[in-house]
Amino acid sequence: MVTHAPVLAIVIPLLGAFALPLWGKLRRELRDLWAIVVGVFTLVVALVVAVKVLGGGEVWVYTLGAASPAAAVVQGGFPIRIVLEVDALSAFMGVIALLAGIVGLVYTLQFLREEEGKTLAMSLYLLLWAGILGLVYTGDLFNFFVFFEITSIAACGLIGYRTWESRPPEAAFKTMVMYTLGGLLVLLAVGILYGEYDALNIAYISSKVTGGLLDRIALGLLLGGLLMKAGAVPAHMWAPDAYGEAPPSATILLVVNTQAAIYGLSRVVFTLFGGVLATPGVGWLIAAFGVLTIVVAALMALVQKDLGRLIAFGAVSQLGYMLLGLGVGAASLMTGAGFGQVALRGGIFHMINDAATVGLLFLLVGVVQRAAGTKELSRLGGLGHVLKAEGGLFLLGSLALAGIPPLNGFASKILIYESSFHLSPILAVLAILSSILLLAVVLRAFHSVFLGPKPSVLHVERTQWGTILAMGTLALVIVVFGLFPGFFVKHLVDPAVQALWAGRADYLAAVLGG
Amino acid sequence: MPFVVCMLLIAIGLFTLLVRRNLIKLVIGITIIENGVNLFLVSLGYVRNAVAPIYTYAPPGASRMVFPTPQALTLTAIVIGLATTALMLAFVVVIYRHQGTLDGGKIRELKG
Amino acid sequence: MRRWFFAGALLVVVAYLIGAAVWLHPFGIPSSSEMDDYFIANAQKEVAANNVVTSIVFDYRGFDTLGEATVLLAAVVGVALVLRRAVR
Amino acid sequence: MSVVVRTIARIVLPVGLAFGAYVIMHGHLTPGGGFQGGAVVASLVALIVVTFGAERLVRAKTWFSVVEDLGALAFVALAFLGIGVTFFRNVLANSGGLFGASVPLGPNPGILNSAGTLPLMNWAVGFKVIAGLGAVVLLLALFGKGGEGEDG
Repeated sequence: MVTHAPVLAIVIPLLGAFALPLWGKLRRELRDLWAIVVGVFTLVVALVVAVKVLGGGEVWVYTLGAASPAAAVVQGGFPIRIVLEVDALSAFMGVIALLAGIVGLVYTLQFLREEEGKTLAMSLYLLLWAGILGLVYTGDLFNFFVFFEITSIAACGLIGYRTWESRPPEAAFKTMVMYTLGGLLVLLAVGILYGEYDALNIAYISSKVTGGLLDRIALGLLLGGLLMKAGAVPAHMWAPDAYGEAPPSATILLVVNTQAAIYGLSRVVFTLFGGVLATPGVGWLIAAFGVLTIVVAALMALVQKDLGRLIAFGAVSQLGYMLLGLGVGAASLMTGAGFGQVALRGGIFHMINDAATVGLLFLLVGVVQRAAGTKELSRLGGLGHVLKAEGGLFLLGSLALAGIPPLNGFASKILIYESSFHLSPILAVLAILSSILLLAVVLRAFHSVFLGPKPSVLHVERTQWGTILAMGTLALVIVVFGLFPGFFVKHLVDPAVQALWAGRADYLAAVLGG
Repeated sequence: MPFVVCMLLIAIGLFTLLVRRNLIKLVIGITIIENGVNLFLVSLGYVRNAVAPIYTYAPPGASRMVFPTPQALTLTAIVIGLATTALMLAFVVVIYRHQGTLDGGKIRELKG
Repeated sequence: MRRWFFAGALLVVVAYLIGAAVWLHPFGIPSSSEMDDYFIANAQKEVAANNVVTSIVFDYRGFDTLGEATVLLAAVVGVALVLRRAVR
Repeated sequence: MSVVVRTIARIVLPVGLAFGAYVIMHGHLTPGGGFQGGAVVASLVALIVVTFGAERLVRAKTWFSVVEDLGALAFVALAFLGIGVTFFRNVLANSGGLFGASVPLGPNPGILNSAGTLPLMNWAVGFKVIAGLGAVVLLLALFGKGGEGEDG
């Protein structure tokens, strides 16, 4: 079965989501058990993929429906079937999706309430998870679009989960419009590329692109669509609404979902058009979007009155750091300057740090809301008297979000500062200033939520063990990644960086042979 | 020329998104864009003087067949578009239930 | 002000799209065709189906169709979730 | 709805059902397939909702969701048939058994018993689409009529 691991990692959660409502109709305990079984199997299979690809340094090609998994091309040297192609970057994204997915699943099992439609929400959760895994594993452009839409629809269904309130459906509608528009731009670009080269495989198209006008138009459309999905600043309106209104267990996957869009962006820039991007213009464009996102989101976080939206703007701002890292890397790809590699390392390392940090904060927002019945900062206060451990975790998460040593946020941000300074000092200065601003914002939030006099009328619900377990895992990740960044950079991040920086030829050769 | 028409259809949809505030009309605008993209996709595969790519009772004289891949892709894209439209309409229904209006300008509770 | 900005952006995008449409191969004369030629030539032999489109939908690109079915299921689940109870 | 509409609907329903089944069954031979045939049948659900009222179909909602899940599971199971070779491998085609007849190359009248897993997948997807689209139409029609509130 090991030879089928990449496809099983996508199909097992899909199968789980299909069967989940049926189990739910029989017995609820069976349904929860089924979800756990599906989670464990997905974990095992995707870890097999990650270990083999990240450790062995090979690009794993799986051709669906062919006579053998490796037979990607037919007579004449072109692929006709859908090819899953897992290189180190895909495997790294798979690890992030696994971390977030498992933690969110553990949290979901206890956090959601039966009468609120837990079965349907869990089903959508598994679909979103499968969609993200498919998005990062696929090596086919149209298949990429299909998984893009799976994640969009599942994510929007989850955002509208609290349908009895007035704000979640609105947030979900807004998000849906942006996601769909982004998806249509991607589809249009896929259509243009198909019309030009009569192919849909990323590796094959990449070997054919000429960099002509049509290619540039397709690149522009892909960038636009993916930046819309990622929530970079001109198109960021949906992101805080979505993060703020979705149930917290889903938000952690929504964050990974935006990261998957950034993965798509890097795949497009470095692999699909990696051979013809002779100008650093695209890199500069992405870096500019990144800095804009960092600054605007940090400023917006300053004025928020709702804890969920405040953290959400913090999350959007973190996204800017990844874009900045990728952009600096892309801008220096052609010149081969060494700091480009550092920037990519920072950007990619920041993805997993962001998933852990922002995920932890959102899970805590959920706990706070459950405990105090509200998310508004003006009505919260003094929760530290009752929720001691949660307060500590929140402080940890806030400091990591703002990039304070020795936590993981610092380990990746310092790489981004350092390298973007080489490209243009103004980028680094803006990024550092926003980080300081963000520190002030999250500390103020911590102060107003957890400190202060003990509230008299507060019925605090005890936090369940499942949520504690989930949050503890993420806190462990934050501390360990912060204390030993060298180890993780070497074994997790560097293979992914090399896959982007110098791995294009391997990526093409894995499918096309030779 | 047909490609230009598809692109104009997409432009009309984008224009709808920009000038209309009614939520239903936003959904209609998205559907128009979707149809433009689907039309573009399926027209990519047209080959002059060719028949449909189906061998059952194919006309014996025809030498060429239209490209089948864009048709398959369009089929997938149509179903995906249908699914998004259904979900968006469900959101619109719920928003209307809560707010009593469909005017996008009036119901922006979530500003920022 | 805002309105003019959007109008300008729309014009740019439309010019972009029409540029793509004009630069693409002429309608009805595709520039390259190796993948589709392969499908037309081999679908009957490999899949044993007369309908080449169906053989692509369910065999050559079957995974897309699985994704499409998943999208439909996700939409149905999402609609059921959202329309569950409007006011609690 | 008036008597005229109801009478016409009663005539159209079986015809539409037969047409949908035909489109699904001959998906590998003629234009059509699971999605198209499923959409034809699902439009009949909309017809029933419009003519006879959605309240009549309240109990069908659960069945729709069960059938949809089963259809999706059957589709994945058919894809899993090929796991000995690769996922989605069409192992039944040209095997000589069920749907395993080979077809003559070039234009021909069509053999129903061909194309391997394709007809089976057409049926799975067909049922899935019928149930899925039917459920969407029904949910939207029932919304606010006291039919909601059921979990799952």
